[in-house]
Formats: sequence, structure tokens, C-alpha cells
Amino acid sequence: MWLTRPFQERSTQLFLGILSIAMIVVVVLHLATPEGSALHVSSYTVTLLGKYLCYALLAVAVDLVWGYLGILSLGHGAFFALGGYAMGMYLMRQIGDRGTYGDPILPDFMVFLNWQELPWYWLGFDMAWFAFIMVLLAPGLLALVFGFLAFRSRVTGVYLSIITQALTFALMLAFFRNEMGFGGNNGLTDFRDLLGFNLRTDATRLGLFIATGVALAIGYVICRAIVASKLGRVSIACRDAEARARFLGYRVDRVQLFVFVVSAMLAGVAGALYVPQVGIINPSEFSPLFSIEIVVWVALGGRATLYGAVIGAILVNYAKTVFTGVMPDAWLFALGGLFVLVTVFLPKGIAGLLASRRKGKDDDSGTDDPDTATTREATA
Amino acid sequence: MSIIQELSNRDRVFEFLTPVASPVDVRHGPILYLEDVNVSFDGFRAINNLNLTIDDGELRCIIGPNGAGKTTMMDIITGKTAPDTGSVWFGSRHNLLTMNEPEIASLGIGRKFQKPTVFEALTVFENLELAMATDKRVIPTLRAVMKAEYRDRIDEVLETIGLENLRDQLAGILSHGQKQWLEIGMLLMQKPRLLLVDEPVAGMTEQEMERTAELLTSLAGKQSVVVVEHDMGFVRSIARKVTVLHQGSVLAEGSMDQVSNDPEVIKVYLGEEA
Amino acid sequence: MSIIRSLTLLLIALVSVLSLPAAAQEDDPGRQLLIDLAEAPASNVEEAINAIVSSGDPRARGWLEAYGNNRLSRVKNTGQVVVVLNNRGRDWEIANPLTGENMGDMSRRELDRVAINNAIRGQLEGILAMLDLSATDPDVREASAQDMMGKVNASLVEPLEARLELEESARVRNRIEEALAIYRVGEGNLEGVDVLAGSLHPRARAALNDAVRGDDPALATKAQQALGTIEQKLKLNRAAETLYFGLSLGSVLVLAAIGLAITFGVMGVINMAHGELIMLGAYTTWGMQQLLPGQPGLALILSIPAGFLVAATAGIIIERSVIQFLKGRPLETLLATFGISLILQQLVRTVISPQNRTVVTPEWMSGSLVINDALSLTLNRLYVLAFALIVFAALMMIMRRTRLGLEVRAVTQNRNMARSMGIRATRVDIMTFALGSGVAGLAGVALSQLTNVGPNLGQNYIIDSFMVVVFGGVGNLWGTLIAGLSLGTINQLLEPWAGAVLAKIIVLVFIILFIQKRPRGLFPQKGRAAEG
Amino acid sequence: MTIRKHVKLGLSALALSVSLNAMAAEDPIKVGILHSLSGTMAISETVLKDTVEMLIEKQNAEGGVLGRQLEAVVVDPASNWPLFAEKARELLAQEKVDVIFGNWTSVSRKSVLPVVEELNGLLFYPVQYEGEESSENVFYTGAAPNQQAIPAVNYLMNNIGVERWVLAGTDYVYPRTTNKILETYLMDQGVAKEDIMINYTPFGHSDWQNIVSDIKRFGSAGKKTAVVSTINGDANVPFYRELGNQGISASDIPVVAFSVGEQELSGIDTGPLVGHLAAWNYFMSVDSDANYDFIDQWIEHTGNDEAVTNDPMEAHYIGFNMYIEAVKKAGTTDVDAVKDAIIGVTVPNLTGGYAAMMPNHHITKPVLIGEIQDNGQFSVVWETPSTVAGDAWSDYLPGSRDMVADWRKPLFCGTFNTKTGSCGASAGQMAAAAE
Repeated sequence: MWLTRPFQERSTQLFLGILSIAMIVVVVLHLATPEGSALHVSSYTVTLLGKYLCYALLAVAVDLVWGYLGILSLGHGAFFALGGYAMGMYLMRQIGDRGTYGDPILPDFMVFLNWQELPWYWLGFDMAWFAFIMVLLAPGLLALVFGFLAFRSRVTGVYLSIITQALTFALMLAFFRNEMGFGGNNGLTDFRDLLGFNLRTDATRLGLFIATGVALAIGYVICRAIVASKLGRVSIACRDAEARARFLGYRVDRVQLFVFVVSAMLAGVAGALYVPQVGIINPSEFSPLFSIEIVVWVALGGRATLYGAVIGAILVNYAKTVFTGVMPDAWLFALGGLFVLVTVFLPKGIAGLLASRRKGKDDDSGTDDPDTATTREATA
Repeated sequence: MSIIQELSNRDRVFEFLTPVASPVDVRHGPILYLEDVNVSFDGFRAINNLNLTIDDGELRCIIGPNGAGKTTMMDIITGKTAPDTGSVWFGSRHNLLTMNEPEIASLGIGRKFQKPTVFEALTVFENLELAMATDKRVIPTLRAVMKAEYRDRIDEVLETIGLENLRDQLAGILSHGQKQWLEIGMLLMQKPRLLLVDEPVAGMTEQEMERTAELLTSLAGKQSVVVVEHDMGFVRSIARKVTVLHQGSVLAEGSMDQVSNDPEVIKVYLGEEA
Repeated sequence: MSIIRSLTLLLIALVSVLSLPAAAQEDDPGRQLLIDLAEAPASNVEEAINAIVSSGDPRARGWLEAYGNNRLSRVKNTGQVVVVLNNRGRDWEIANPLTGENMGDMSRRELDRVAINNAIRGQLEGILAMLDLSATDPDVREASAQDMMGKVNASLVEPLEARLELEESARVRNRIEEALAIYRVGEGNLEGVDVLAGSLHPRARAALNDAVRGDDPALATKAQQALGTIEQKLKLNRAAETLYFGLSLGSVLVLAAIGLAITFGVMGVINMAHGELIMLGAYTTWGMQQLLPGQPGLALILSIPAGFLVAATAGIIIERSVIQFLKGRPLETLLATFGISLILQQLVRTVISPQNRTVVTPEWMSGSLVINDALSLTLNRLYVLAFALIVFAALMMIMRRTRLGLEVRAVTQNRNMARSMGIRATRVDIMTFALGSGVAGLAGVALSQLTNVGPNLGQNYIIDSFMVVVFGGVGNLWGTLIAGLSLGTINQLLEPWAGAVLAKIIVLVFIILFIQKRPRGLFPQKGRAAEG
Repeated sequence: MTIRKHVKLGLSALALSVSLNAMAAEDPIKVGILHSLSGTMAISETVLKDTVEMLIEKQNAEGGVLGRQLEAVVVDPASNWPLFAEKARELLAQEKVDVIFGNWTSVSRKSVLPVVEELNGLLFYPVQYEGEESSENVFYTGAAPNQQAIPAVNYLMNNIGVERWVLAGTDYVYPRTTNKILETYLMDQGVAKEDIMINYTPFGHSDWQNIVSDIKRFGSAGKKTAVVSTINGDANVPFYRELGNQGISASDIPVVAFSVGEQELSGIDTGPLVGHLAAWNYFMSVDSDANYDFIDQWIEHTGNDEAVTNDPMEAHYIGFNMYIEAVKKAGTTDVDAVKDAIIGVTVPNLTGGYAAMMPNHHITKPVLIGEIQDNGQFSVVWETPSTVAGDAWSDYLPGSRDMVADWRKPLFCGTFNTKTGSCGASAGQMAAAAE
């Protein structure tokens, strides 16, 4: 079975092992140690870690398309945000009549903007199952339509990157509009509960953290399964020599579309888990800047390794947390410097460093070098 | 899991887009038939009223000076370039102009590029694996399992192209000649009815050339082979029938001796060598 | 505002010429007039102003201007009325309005402003315009007659009519007649409507609209007819105006994108720091104006070469320190230059300020070029439009006619071949990148006249710039020009109908769909080279 | 374990806790500052951070409060809304600050609100906002719509005789709500619907040609026209430039802005804007000793002679002093005690009057209308005769007409519906909290 294949790989076993040990340590330290103890992991930290894990899942999704398909998506934030909005809409409907105006149906922002009834696209979001399907379907459909058009007409390389950027930028502007009915600039916030659990309790937060960890593990395994399958090799073939793959009889556009849609859905799941943990979803998640930042996490961690994406996302965001607290002015210098240094001196990222140290000892098929691909992009 | 299933279902919605793998009909004549084909880029006529017929099992060499339209012709046959006018038929049943590259490839037309193009980030074995004639739709590819018979077939081709020792090496580290061989090997894996081979011996040593010639001639008969080549010695060593292209149309056609004695040909092409 | 400044200067000159001996001050009638003005309650201000005007004092004009510009203050403990020459900072420089004598600096705490509001300022403008009607320069007279439109009141009718008798210039006469007609239509006079029937001036339209709503049916019908003819004329003007708006927005897009067309299109470098190079150009303008206080125009002109140099130097540093190591990896240049853009933004925030900086618009760039009363082209945008075209033409010249251009084209098409022919590809890279960056700097100089000069300036243009280049076709300067101008026009055509946000979204979606149709833009590079 | 040991342990624990308490008394009072220092909002928010730091310095120089010094804890939410919530949680849960001064945009406040409520913190919010909110844990020291928008419109209507209105704003919740309120208010005052034009633009909008031309056309219909602008920050410069260049002067079509203050004007060449209006509760040019002292202090703190002050800074000044007073009154920094104590606290404002904290957590403010001068300052042309108390719930919005907020016991409710006599949403909330 293709889905179980990754479990036989050492790299996946290692990844899942480290992830679960780390999660167990966090949970144990959170529950078992008293507050104030040096070892205690506060619920603040748990939520923070949960957020990092969401970002890690998002980075894995981006790495799947960038690392293995050579599609540098500068619009993955859009899929993340759509997943987030789907979850946010569910959470908004869950507020029910506990909102400021006590309207049992309409969210607060609709009441004070004088909306008379719920727009059609909000229907169904009061049901968890529907919302959760939409978490996958909304980004999936967007990716399907966008990808179908783009890949069919063989928009590649830089052009593709730029139009993915245009996509997320257009969506950002659209979601900013209050007429859209998604809360405009304020977005959706003031969530109360999820599946009946009060979001403002530590237990729920811990639960969300665990759920995110599990989602990351599943997402990682799915990506790994695709990468390790023949389809994964075809992806690399499409990345490195698109024309050759086509003349071998592969429908390159369909391969790209499939992987792109899977990636978009994973990003959507990441967004959906992110929203209840940070407590707000607003159009700024669509900002092209955020999407570029995701790519940098992947680049830092190491492209086309998947686990590198996880490392990169967690590291950068941890640094962000520390810097914005300790020396806020220096944060952008540090982030900017990181971008430059990594691309110039560390083209294979941290995973590349790890791999080169390990080389000789263990030949792991974990890394699939995309460097040859980049030389091709240059000539395209 | 559900994601994947859902997607696989969606994949089926587009059934009409999947390649049609029906046999080529050569009962009524040639395997490849080009008639009155014209292509121009920015006013430049790359192909000019080209007519060409390749018989089943034939080994045909195509020569011509730079810019004669050899590569463009291959682009047209394989669906990369759409001609302005004309018709291109594969057997008597398949109009190639209505198909895209993967469909044409699945019909059994294999193509080797001028510049050797292999998947450098994959191993030699994997390169051949991808080329293998199997169901190449997305979901079957995702579920594909390496069977013993496939492995045997790959090993067989590895032996044919003499790369069995490099089986698990990345294709990127191969020499130029080895890449050419690997690419030919990939064509063999495809089991094509028609092979289009663009400059197969560029950058090869004398010995490698000989082996290539051997291989190509051995293929003819079972498959039709069209070779575009600059190297006259090589062409002479394999050619039975030669077509000379000039300014996008056929200048002469016949045996190597015939064409090399054709005054027109001497004037435009061989004249430079003589 | 330049006019106010020049008027203040005029005032100082005026006052100092008329300096009276100190002894005369005590019984100077002006002293009391000013105190009356300062002490007048809101309802009596008009009287106090009229008293000053009718005093015939030659200094009256200066006082009224100072008053209109918020420059009259009273010293709290002495009650003396003074003119404030410089009202920035904590200490203000003041002068005696009677003698023109400079009284030095005084703490703001000691001064009490003589209050003025828009209503009074409106009346003052009318009075001052009236005074200007007797100026020698017919342009000044025309301008002041125009100022009078809508401001004529009963007390002004007579002097205006008198002025009309004397006036020689036909232009000025027309204006005065229109100004009077507006008043008369307001009074229910039918003949006034005839005068206004051909006028495109908004005030004339306002007066007619008022008349249509008024109680007099005869007047209303006539005014309605007059409005009908005006509306007809307006339609054409509106179309021209929208076209101008579109071209103007387009020229901004072209300016912002054209440097990118070079670095991205020619060198294949995806320079996300392009916006920040634009920002540097804008900050150079600000810096120049700081260096040359009081001469914003000169500073702006000098900023053109300076902005180019600053941005080009920054470009060279970026190229040498980062981009040269990323040859042939365009998508990675995107990431690295994005990092550079963050650094440059924060640098400006830290070194200069997170706040926006004031860039002054020189006098000759303020206001509009009046085609007719309904159609006027804003001068700053007109200059930017012209500037964009000049920059474009210059770039075309460089690319087509100079050695550098030839070398750039050679290196782009075949790097190795160019090298073997003795072209130093590295040098060409540096020069190309410097050129592209320098042009971004020029864009910054131009943008400083249109928008905020702040750390976020670049971010607002980077995405649009990429869209323009991609839409136009990478590597094609003409494509960039056409793409910029057409996207700008499309945007402005859509805006009145769809609103600003939706217009922008529609344009973006249009670009996305267009790229599907033509993956290499409007004017793709053709032939084998492009296929790669 | 023997009994002796037990006692000994208990005693030492007691001793420990006593010494901890003693230490706590000397611990500084932690003041969290939650303003963006990077990103798009840094433009406006950095000065507010500096203001709070300055106020803390001054308070410390005067001996702190309750014998304790104050300590600023600064974090940078980087203009990123989810990060605001995260940083608020960090301040309250990790740093254990006693009070937070912060936020500028509505969305950042909305993002922080659940966190502050959950962790029972105190937040002083210094910016004029759309109203429609009253939280137990938030103190709104900026203006509510009735403290800015409605008086400004009254001024235009009564003193300038405006009959036709353009409501132009950036498309986000503050302009939307304000314009909704104004639209209802104007129609109540007998303004016809076709005499109101509403326009929204995106953040940072820079091409105003079409809109200004529309305004010009709208203004030539014969009636006196004014623009009520809720255009946000950055977009104002190109907007005013375009106004000036298209020849719209303040005497033709005055623009009254609710988001343009001295800070924003410091980025504009104000020459062409002379006479346009702004409505605030404070102007730097206000002639009062408290104000002059504040300005001097600010100039000293920043070391910049040209430094300007603005309305949100005054709001922080008032909020900070109110907090200090409340802590003194309560004798502790305990959040619930301070919340109780602060209602009714009155401190001097900078315009020569007093500000009082109302039971709905809004404060009383004078409303000033100022005209822009050529030196980037405003000159006050009109002010309300007395201070106006902030309304959490607007009287001009259908949903909130019947709502009041009163955080005094026994009502203790932010959304009390006078019609139904019940406490709207927080009934459920309190029940949940009681569990």
C-alpha cells in the first residue's frame, strides 16, 4: 500500500519519533509540573508551539510543491487563509446568541453593518462536518481551478510564481472588502468554542496542540508517501525536465495539478488548526509577504526534504518570538539577514548541512537534490 | 486518506482527457505520414510544404544543414509545435494534430532530444522505471508497485545500453555519451512503434558510435526509426534510405549514394564538405 | 504653500518699506484697527475687516493676508498685535505689523492667536481678490476674477461693475461677467442664466443647479436648459479626464516597473528590493530638500541625478554582495532580495524615522494646467507622465544605441559567446543592475511628488511592478510601456463603475487569466532563444 | 514522616511565603506596552510606546506609586494582528504585567480582547474608534463616535451651512461604522439620501484622481458640500495632494478628518491644506499650561525640537494618570480592585479641563474642531461647551440603540439591553465563567 510505504523509511521513522517524543515531553511537562517550576511549560508556550506546528505543516505543504515539483508558489498563504476562514466561519456560527448583539444567526459584524440575513456562502458552517470538509474543499477547489488553468497553459517558473502572488494579493483585497461578508479588515474573532470545548481553557488548548501535532505527522506521512511513490519520482522528473516527462507519456499538467491540490489542502488544514489557537483570522494572512516568508522557512530548513521545512518553520518562528520580545527593532534586520545568508551561503538549508555531515555513514533517500532544477529554471 | 480518495475520484471525472492507447493501424500503408505541412515563426518559414512518409519498420535518416527544419519537424510530430497548415497522421487512424505530447507518446512515438535530457536527480534505474510503458495516469502512478517483471525488463535494457554497473547512480553524474545511451534506453523502455532520434551520437567516441549504430539498426524492423544526424560517417554506416531537408522541405530522398550524388544536394549541403 | 509664502514675503517687504518712526506708533490708527480685529467677537469680525479695508491704509492688505494665513497673534501680557513670521517649534519669530520691525523670537506660550475660520477666510479671499482686480498683470486679474466667482455679495456688485467698465482684457471681462452672473442668478435674474449657459465652471453649475431647485419656475426652466447644454460639453471633458487619469496612473506604473523590466527582464534577477530602491530615490529627494531649504524646485531637479546615483550605488552593492553569487538561480534571487528589502526598510526606520517625511512640491508643480473650466490636468501628474516618457525614451536609447546596450543584449542572448568575444560579462552585469536600480531611484524621485515618502513606499509598488513587467512580457521594454499604460487606463476606466478595490481586483484577475492565454505576456520574446 | 518534621516544613514554607510577599511589595509594577514597532503601523504606534515610557519615567522620578517603581515591558506585535493576541498573552501570562497600554487599529484590539478577558488583564486603548464595544477589562481613552464624528458634523451643519455630504473612508470597520452612524444621523436631521455620497477605498490607496474628481462633481450641485473623511493614515497624503492640485480649497469643499492629526501632517506639505478641518479631543496647539508642559517634556524625552504631540498621546496621558490614581485609591495593583476603583476617577486632561472615567469604561472629553495651518498644526475654531461622555453603544445604530454598558455593581454588564432588561451576551459568559 503506497500510504504505508513511508513507515518503512528510516527518515520518516526518525521524524515521527522525534515529533512524538517532543510532543509527549511538552504535554507531560505542562500537566505534571507545577506552575512556577523551572521545567513547567505554560499554556502560553503550548499554544505558541501549536502555532509553530501549524506553520510547520504549512511549510511541508509548500516544500511538496516547491521542492519536488519545482513550483515556487508565492501564494500558499491564500490556501492557508482559506482553510482558516472555513474554520473561522464555523467558530463564528458556534458563538450563536452569545455575541454582543445576541443575534442567534448573524455574527456581530453583520449585525452592526445592517445585514439582514446570512449570505448563502455562510450556510452550513454551523455544522462541524460541513465546515471541516470546506477546510479541505475551499483551498482544494481554488488550487484545482487555478492550477488547471495555469498548468494546462504551461505557465512555469517565474511567471507562475508571480501569478500565484497576484492570486493571493487579489484575494487579500477581496477579503478586505466589507461587502464580501467575511468581516473585512477585522476578520473573524472572539471565538468561544470548538466542537463544544471552550476555547478559552487550557485543556482545549492542549488538545489543539496535540491535534496539530497529529495533523503534522499525518501531513508529513502523506507527503512522504507521495514523494516515495513512483508519482514522486515523476514529480521530480517534471521538475527537472518537463519536456522529457511529457514525451515519456506523462501528463505533466495533471501531475502538477494533483500535487498542487494536495499541497493546498494540507495548507488549508494548517490554517484551520491555526485559527482557533491564535484566536483570529483576518485578510493579512493573504498578504504576499506572508507567503514569501513561508518559502523562506522552507529554504532555510532545506528544500525538497520535507523535514527541513519543519525545522525551518519552527526555527524562524521561534526566532521571531524571541526577537520581537527582546529587541524588536532588530527583528527585521535579523530576518532579512537570514534570507540573504541562507540563499547565498546555505543553498541546501539546514537539512543540507545535516546531510553533508551524515554523508558516507548513511545513504538516505530523503534528499532529492533540486539544484539541477534551478539551473534549468535559469534557462527557461 | 480521504483527501487522496476524493482526488482520485475527481481524477476520473476527466476521463476523456486520459490518453487513448489504441493500436496503430498500419494495414493501409505507412506508419507516419506528413502532408503539405507549413510552419512559420515571425514570418520565417521553418517548414515549407513538407511531405514525408515513413514505412512501418523502416530506418530513415534525415540530414540537412542547420536551419533546415529537422528539429521543428520532430516538434510537429511529437505535438510540441502546431503547424499552420497540413496534416500529420500516425498510421491511418491517428491524426497527430489533434493530440498533445503525452497522448502522442502513449500512442508509441518516442523521442530523443538533440541535447541529452535525462532526469539528473534520479538514478539510472529510476529513469528507466519512469520510461516504462505502463499506465501513466496520476493515480495509477501513485499506486504503482515495482513488480519483478518490470525489474527484469529494466535490467534487460540496462544491459542493452551497457549501464548495468551504474544502475543506482544518479543520472546527473553520467558522462555525455552515457546520458545519450540512457536516453535511448528510456526510449526502449517505452516500447515505441516509432522512434525519433535527434543527433544520437553527438559527443560520442568512435566505439560508442559503433554500438549506437548497431543498436539502431537492430531496432529497425521491429520499430520504425527516424534518425536526424549531422555526422555523415554515422549516417552512411546505418542508412538505408536518406531524406535531405533544405529550407523546410524535402530536397532529395533515396539511398545514401543517390542523394550524395544529387547535384542539388551537393550544392546546398554536401558541397560544403566536398 | 508657495502662494502664502510669497505673500508673507511680500508682506514683510511692504511693512518694512512703510516703516514709521517708533514715536508715531502710539497714535498710529492701524494699532487700534488691529486690536479691534483681534477683539471682535465672531459676529463682528466682518465689520472689523471692513474697517481695515475702508481705512485706505496701504498696509491693510498685508494685515489681512497675515490674518488670513493665521499669522496674527496677540502678545498675552501687553495685548500688542504682532505678525508671526515663523510659527514652527516652540519659539516663534514675530514682527511688528505697524513698523515691520523684527521683534525676535517669543515663546509660543506668550502668544494668543487671532482666531479665523473658513467662513471669514472666504470673505477675506473675496476682498483680496477685489484688491487684485486692479493689478497690472492681466493673468493676476483673471485669477482674482475667477476667485470672485461664487463669492460676490451685494457689497461687491458695485465695485465689480465699475471694474468691468475699466477692464480691457476680454478674458478678464468674461470672468467678471460670469462672477456677476452667478450672483444675479442667485438673485433670480434671468439674464444671468444666458451668461452662464456656456460656462463649464463648477460654481456656475452650482448656481444653475440652485436656480433649478428654486421657487421661480421661469428661471428654473431656463436654468435647466442651460444645464443641459453644459452637461453635453461635460461628457466629452469627462472622457478626456478619465483618459488622463488612466495615463497618469499608467505612467506611475511604467516608472515603477521599467527598472524592474531591466533587472528582471534582461538579467533574470527577481529583485524584490526594487521597491526599496524606489524608496531610496524618494528619500534622496527629501534629503536634497533638507540640504537646500527654501528651494524645493532646485532640490527636486538635483534629486534626479542624485536619486539615480544613490539607487544605482545601492544596486551595485546589492549586485556585488549578493546577486553575483546567485547567477542562474532566479527564484533564489527572489528570496535573497526580499531579505534585502526588509533590511533596507528597517534601516530607513531606524536611521531616519518610522514616520513619513515631508517632501515639498515646488510651486511650478502645484496646481493644474487648465484646459477649460471643467478639464484641468494636475501639474504634478503631468510632469510625472512626461518624466516617465523621457526616462523610457532614454532607456531605449541606451539599449539600442550605446555600446552598453549592445553588450547587455549580447550577454542576455548568449553569455558564453559574448564572453568569448571579449565582453566582460561581469562588468555588464554590474552596469545593467546599476542602470535598473538607478531608474528605480528616478521613479522614487517622481513618486515623492505623488505619495507618501516613508519606509513602506516600496512595498506599495513592488507587486504592481511585477504585474506590469509580466503582463508586458519579460525582457521587452516596449511591452512594459504598453502594459503599464494600458493597465493604468483599464484601472481608471473601471474605477468609477466598480470602485477602487474592485477595480484593482478585476485588473489582477485579468492579468492572471491573460497569463493563462499568453504565458509569456503581451510581447513575448520569440524564437528559439525564448524556448530554452 | 514525623509530626515534628511536618511542623518544621510548614514553618519554613510559611517563612518562605512571607519573604516572598515582602519581596513582592518592593517588586516594580509592570506596565506592558503593546504597540507595533515594525510593520505598517509602526508609523503611528512607536510614538505611543515612547509616550508611555516617558510617563513611566516621570512617575518614577516622582517616587512611583504605592512606594513601588514602575517598569515598562515592551513587546513588538509587528503590525501583525494574530501576533497582538500572542503578545498580549505573553505580557499577561508570562510577564505577569499589571496593566497594558496598547493597540491602535480596531482589528488589533479585537484580536487582543478575548485574551485580556480570559486572563483578566487591564488594557488602556488610546485611539478614537467605532464604539460598539464595552469590555470589563478594557478602558477606552480615545473618542467614541459621539465624541468626534457627531459634533464635527454638527459644526459643519450649523456653522458652515453644509447641506451635501461626502463620507469618504478607508474600507475597514471604523469608517464603516462611523459612516453608518453619520448616515443615520444626517437622515434624521433631514438630509436627503441623494445628498450623501459614500465612498470606500483600500488601505494605503494612492491614486485619488477619480475619487477627487467625483467629489468635485458632487460638490458642484449647488449646495454647500463637505467631505467627512475617515481615510486612514498613509492614504491621506496623496488624497490631500490631489485635492490641492485639483483646486479644491477648504473654502469650496472643506474636508473634516477624524484620522488626521499632527503626526500625520508632519509627513505632508500642509500649504495646500490650510483651512481643512479635523475633529479631535486634543490639539498640540491648545493653549494650556498642562499642554505646554507636556510638549516640553516630550521634546526633552525625544531630543527632537520638532517632535509633535497628538490626540492618542493625550489619551495615553489621561489613561496612565487614571491608572495611577486608581491604584492609589485601591491601594493595590490587583486587577479587580483597580477596575472597581477607576470608575469615577477624574484627572486633568491637556486641554485645561478634566477627564472622568465613566461606568461604561469610556471617558469624558471635550470635542475640538481645528483648521489645518501651514505649520502642520491645527487652530481650534470651535469646541463643545463642556465635555462629552463617550457612548459605548451608538444611538444611531439599530442594533445598539437600546444598549448601555455599566461596569458598576450590581448591573456589571457591558451589553445591558434596556428594553429586555437583561444583560445581552455576557449572561452566558458569566455563567460559563462561574463553572
